[in-house]
Amino acid sequence: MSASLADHIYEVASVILFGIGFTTLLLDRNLIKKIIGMNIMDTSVYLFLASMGYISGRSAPIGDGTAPSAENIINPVPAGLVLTGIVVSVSVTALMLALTIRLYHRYGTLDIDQIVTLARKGDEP
Amino acid sequence: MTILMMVLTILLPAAGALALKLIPGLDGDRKRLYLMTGCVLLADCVLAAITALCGDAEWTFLRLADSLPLMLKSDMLSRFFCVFFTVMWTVPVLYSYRYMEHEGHDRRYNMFYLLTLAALNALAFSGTAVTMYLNFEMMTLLSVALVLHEMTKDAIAAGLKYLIYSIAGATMGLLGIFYLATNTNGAVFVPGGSLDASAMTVSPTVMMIILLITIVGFGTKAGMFPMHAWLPTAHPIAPAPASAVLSGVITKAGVLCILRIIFYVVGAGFIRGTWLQQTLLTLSLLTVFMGSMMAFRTDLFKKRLAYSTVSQVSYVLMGIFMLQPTALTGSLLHIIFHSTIKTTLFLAAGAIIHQTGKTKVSELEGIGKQMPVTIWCFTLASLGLIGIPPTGGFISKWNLAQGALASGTGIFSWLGPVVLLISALLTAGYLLPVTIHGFFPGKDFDYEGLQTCECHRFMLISMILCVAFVILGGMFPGAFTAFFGRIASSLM
Amino acid sequence: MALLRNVPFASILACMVISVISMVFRGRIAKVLSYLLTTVLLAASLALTWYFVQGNDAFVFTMGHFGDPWGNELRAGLLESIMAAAMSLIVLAALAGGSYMIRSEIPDGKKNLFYIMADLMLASVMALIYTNDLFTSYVFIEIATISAGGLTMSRQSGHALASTARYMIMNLVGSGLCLMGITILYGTTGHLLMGSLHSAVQSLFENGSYHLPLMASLILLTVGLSIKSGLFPFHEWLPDTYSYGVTAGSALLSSVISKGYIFLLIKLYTRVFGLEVVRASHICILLFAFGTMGLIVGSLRATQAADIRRMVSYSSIAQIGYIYIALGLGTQEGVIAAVFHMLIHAFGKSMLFLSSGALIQASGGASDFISLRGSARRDIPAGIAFTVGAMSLTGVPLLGGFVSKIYIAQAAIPRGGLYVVIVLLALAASTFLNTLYFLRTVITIYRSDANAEATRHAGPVNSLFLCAMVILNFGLGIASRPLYNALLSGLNMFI
Amino acid sequence: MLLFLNVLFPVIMGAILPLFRMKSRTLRSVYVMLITCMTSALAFYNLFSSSSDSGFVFLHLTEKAVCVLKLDDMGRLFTGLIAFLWPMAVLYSLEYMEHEGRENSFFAWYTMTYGITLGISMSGDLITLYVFYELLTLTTLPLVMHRLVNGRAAAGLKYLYYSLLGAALAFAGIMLVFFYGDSTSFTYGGVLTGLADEQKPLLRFGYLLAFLGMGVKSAVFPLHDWLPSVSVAPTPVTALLHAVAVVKAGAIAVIRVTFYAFGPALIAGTWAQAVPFCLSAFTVVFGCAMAVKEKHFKRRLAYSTVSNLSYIVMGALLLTPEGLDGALNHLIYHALMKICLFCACGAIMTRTGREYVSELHGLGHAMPVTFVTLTVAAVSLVGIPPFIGFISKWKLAQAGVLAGDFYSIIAPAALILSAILTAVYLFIPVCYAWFPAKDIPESKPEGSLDPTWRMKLPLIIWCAAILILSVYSAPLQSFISEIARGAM
Repeated sequence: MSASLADHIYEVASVILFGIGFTTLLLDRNLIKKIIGMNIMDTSVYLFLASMGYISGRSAPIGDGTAPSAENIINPVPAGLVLTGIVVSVSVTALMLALTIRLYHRYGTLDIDQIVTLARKGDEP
Repeated sequence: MTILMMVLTILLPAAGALALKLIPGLDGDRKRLYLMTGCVLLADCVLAAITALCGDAEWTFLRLADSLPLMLKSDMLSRFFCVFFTVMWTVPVLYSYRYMEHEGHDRRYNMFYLLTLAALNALAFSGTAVTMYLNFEMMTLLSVALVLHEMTKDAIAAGLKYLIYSIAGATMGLLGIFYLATNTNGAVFVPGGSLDASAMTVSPTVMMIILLITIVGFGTKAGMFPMHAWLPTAHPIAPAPASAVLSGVITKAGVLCILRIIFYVVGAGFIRGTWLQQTLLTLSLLTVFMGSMMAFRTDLFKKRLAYSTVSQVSYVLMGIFMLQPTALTGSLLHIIFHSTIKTTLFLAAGAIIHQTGKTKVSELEGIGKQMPVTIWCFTLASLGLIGIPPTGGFISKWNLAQGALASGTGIFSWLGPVVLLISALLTAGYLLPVTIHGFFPGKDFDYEGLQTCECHRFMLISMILCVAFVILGGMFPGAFTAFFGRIASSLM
Repeated sequence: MALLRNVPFASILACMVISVISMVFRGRIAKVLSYLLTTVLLAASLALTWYFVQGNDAFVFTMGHFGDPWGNELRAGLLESIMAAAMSLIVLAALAGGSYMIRSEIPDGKKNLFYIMADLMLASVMALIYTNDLFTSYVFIEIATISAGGLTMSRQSGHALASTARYMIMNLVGSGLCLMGITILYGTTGHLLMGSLHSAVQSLFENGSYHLPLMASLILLTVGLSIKSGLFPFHEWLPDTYSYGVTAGSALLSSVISKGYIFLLIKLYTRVFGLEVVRASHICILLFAFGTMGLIVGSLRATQAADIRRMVSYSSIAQIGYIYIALGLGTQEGVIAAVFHMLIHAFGKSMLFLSSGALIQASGGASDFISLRGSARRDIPAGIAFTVGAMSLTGVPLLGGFVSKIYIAQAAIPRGGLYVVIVLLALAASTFLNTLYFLRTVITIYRSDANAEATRHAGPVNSLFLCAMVILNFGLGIASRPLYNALLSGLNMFI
Repeated sequence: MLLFLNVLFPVIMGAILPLFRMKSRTLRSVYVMLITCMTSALAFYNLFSSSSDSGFVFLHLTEKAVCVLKLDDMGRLFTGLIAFLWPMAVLYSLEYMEHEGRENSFFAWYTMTYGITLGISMSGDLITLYVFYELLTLTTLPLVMHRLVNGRAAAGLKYLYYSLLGAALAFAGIMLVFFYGDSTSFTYGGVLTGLADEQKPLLRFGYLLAFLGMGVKSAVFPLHDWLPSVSVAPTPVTALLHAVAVVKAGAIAVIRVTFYAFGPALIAGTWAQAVPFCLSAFTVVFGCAMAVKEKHFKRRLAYSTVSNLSYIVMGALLLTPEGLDGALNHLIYHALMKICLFCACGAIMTRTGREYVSELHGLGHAMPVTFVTLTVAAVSLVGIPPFIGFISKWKLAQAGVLAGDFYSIIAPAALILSAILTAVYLFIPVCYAWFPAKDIPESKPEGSLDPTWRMKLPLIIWCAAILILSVYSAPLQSFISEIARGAM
């Protein structure tokens, strides 16, 4: 069992990280921490992907004119996915941060529940 | 021919009523009004007599549905009742001519008076249970107008009570008709009944329960316990002639319906010796006793008479429920005698109220000195009702007692006569005081204060006629007994 | 015809381009641009639909001409094209029908932001509809989330911002789950393209290996998407978002984006996992149960709502419940019924949001039922639209809702057993509850006036669009057969 | 085709009525009368033209759910009734509505309702029936809430809730028949032939749902409460719709569902028969009892409608041809009597403003025509022979006696009880009206208060119809019994 764990160390780690991030995003009341949690969650997934994509002893598929044979290169798709994912998560983070700043200016707190209650009290319809 | 006479007998009063409605200027002219009514009634008596002489006949005049014929039928019973109704209806007219002076609305009164007679005759001639139900309802609806004639709040309330009770009773009767019509062929009246106990859609027990409901329902009109409560309320409040016919005649309509159901649809055999017969006898005897007791305890004059009606009509019912020819004869006799007697009593009471305005028995000291003839009539009638020979009351009660003893209904065959005796005593107890105090008010009574105020002779005539009939009928009952015996034997 | 093969890609691209260039323009031009865009899109998708109705088979559009297992694909079939057409039509109607609300509700600086976000959202929805590989769908899920957030927050009120925050968070949770699901699926099969995924999943399912990861990914994807489309236990974010955002925005959210997610889910079920697998994993029973509960709970909450827009929002929870009930039957009829009801609800609900907004405007901005009295007499087209929409969702005959009720019932009965009883009773209950809140509101808005001085702001164009949608709803109710048959054949193209 | 026209014509004509914005009352009256009479004429033509036996499909809701108009004998019966009553009801309402106002919208909806009702009576399968059934609710709703005055809005809401609840329940049942039935169109004896035994419980459950659903409009006990409430509506609505059109449509629907869709074979002798039967039997008595308790005359009549409708339902639920026979008889006769009663009541309310039973003292002599008709109708409704009320009651009772099992006890008993109560709640007002008590302080009305001919004529015609049918109704009865025996 331990051996198998050792083999899949990356996967295990990523799943644990995913859990952490997920719970933070879902349960923590502080907006900033939520955002951090979201990033952790995404990153864990990227780790997962990358770890699956990597096969030891092969090289990245960087063509030097001659087409590389499929035996000694790594499937580039996961890497591509990771890159795209990072971009996406960055943009989402940006949006969330902007929103957070706006909310902080308006209500002077980062506690989402407080914010909601304040908004419920309703400064305007 | 017979059919024509039959229809005419029914329609003539109706036509008369229509005439009263249409002919202008009758309101002012009471003489003409009553003259017309009287003539119509006399003519109807003649017609009834002729019909009675004709033979049997039947005529389906309307089919509401295939299973729903409306039929007129003339047989012995119907002829008897037709004559009985018509005659008894004619007698009080003269009386009411005088009596109704202080009541007013004569035209309406006479109209409904005639219409009710039409309904009664139709009832007498009904050939099927449904037709009977129809005419029964009609009779109820029309006679309400007689009850609430005074139009005071109480009168209207009493009228409504009468209406609701009667319709409830009739509808209970209808329940039975539903079942009987399916189990016999359309509940057409045939002497001896046509219910085949072996082939019924419901079990005999259920059928008996339903019959009980039915008979109690029609018994309502006859003031039979437990549906009697309307009678003491409704009869006294009506004007005297009306209450005379109400308790003298219309109660007998209920009796007629019960006769028809028991002897012409179901058949005596189905009921004889069952718990149903015992229940019915119990009810009727209970009513006899209770009626007399209540009458004894009531001081209000007309109400006392009404209670006495409750008791007396149940004599008739008891005779019927004995399911025995002699008893049945007795009942039929008691029908005519009670109705003549009760008419007299009510008319007398009415006369007293009309002349002196006294309504309580306890106020009647010395009334005999004031209105001797009236009180004499009253006294003779009372003797008749108590059943002292040679009055008719004795004849009927004698037959009833004989029948009861011969009926073989176990305990009832002797309990019946006993109750009859007790109630006869009670009757004496609640009727004779009027006479006694009327003639012998006691020595400390100031005879000077009285001035004689005998009522008008027209009113007297009606009473005297009845009393005469009671006495003579009591002396020479042969014809009646024979006739009723024929009817009775044809049914069992 | 070769030209039409570019429509899927072109439409997505066009949306993104337009959204990018609208940034430099001011609100008015951005508005014109997005009108233009949606109209063109509508035309194109209709053309595509026509192309498929001709009997042509579905086709796949590979981007960058990388073959399997690399590259990513778009796929267009009858179902997709119909959805695309419907969605772009709704967007057009929402933008044009709600333009005056956008004018009044959004501060001047931000108007173009709204239109940008609308275009972006259209792009993402198109992508969700057309996509044929999981990763594209993930990317566009995120983009949809962003654009939805933008749409909501472009109304700068505190309510709007707060609800946006909650919305974003819940949706991020959802998309995180989706991503994990996709990753696991990729890890087990090594494919991302739906076509090859399907075969891989089938083989895995048959030889029973990797059963756990397969189920895990299925569940993760389902839960993630149902969170994002506001299924019952995860619906808490929905009412605030829908009722505090821009009116037109909520129309778009409720009837376009959520439908996009659901459509993706359907696509996953049918094209990737296959209905047998879904039925075998008992996830669909879960969906059925949640759908039923959502139906009841949503309706009940709607009856308690004191404000017309909240009421309409809650009712969309109930309607989403309908869709998931149909989906949860896990049969082909069920899926078709779900798609059909998706369309019905999309049209009805967008109309309801728009008309309720108009009614609110017509009663001086107050949205409580007392001040709404007589508003239908003040703004007659909006009144009619609201009435029709309400009746349609209540399921009055001759309107779309009734037909979809029939389809759902007909789909449920063959499943037999408890399914039938539950579905029939649930339908009955929801019909009654819908009457309780929708038709009561209808009567309220026709009552004799409370505040007569308030006047309507809607222009003729808005009313025109409302009336157009009314007619559309009647059309769906009376002549739904062609649409249904089209959906049927489209679904057959799927599998 | 003609059938569809017959349905569509009044709907369209009614819908466009407000567009004219008619100012002059006479013009509108002529218009409405014209439309109504033309529709009735067309209806009568369809009645006797054999071409209408073949169905006419006018709408495909789904591939399987088609809306078809077809006129079988059952439909003929109801169509005839409606087409006979409607024009006179309109004539009546022309005068009545003068003091109500907003006549444009009123007559618009009134005319549209005519079309919808015809649609119900002409519908050839369950879906169509259901469609028109719901439309009927929606078109009558504005009539009930006319001008939204004195609590009509609340009454309307109640009506709406009950009706749509019913529709929702019925939908479930209909869907089941629709799926398992071998054809959707009405066939005497039901379409559920060849049903596996394990499916039967489900279908019976479905029948119960459908019965309750349709039972709402025919005001069966737990779902009856809307009917008395909507009596706040203008009298023409109460008289025509809630004594005849709507409620009878409900009764027709129940009969259709029972005899023509699910079929007696499925439910006979099971709990699916017993439960609805007992409900209706209870309603028969309950309605009367409530009517006796009720002091407001119009509401009293409404309660009496509740009871009498259940006569019909109860008769149908005996599941025997005789039962159906009686039910259909009562359907026709009750329509006549009750519309007569309601319109008389409406006349009293408009002319004297008296609404309570205790206020009717002596009105009989003030408005003779009204009260003669009222009395005739009342006597007939109580079930005094030879009036028609007795005929149907008799047939129902006979059917009950023949039905066997405990039905043969309950049915007649319920009828008898309700007959007694009916006498109580109808004869008392009549007596008050004809025999005013002397010593009641209340002011006696002076002079004749009878309404004008436009209100009198319908009353007289209906009264005459009652009398004529009482003495001669053989053809009608044979026709009905043919329907009941399923002889087509």
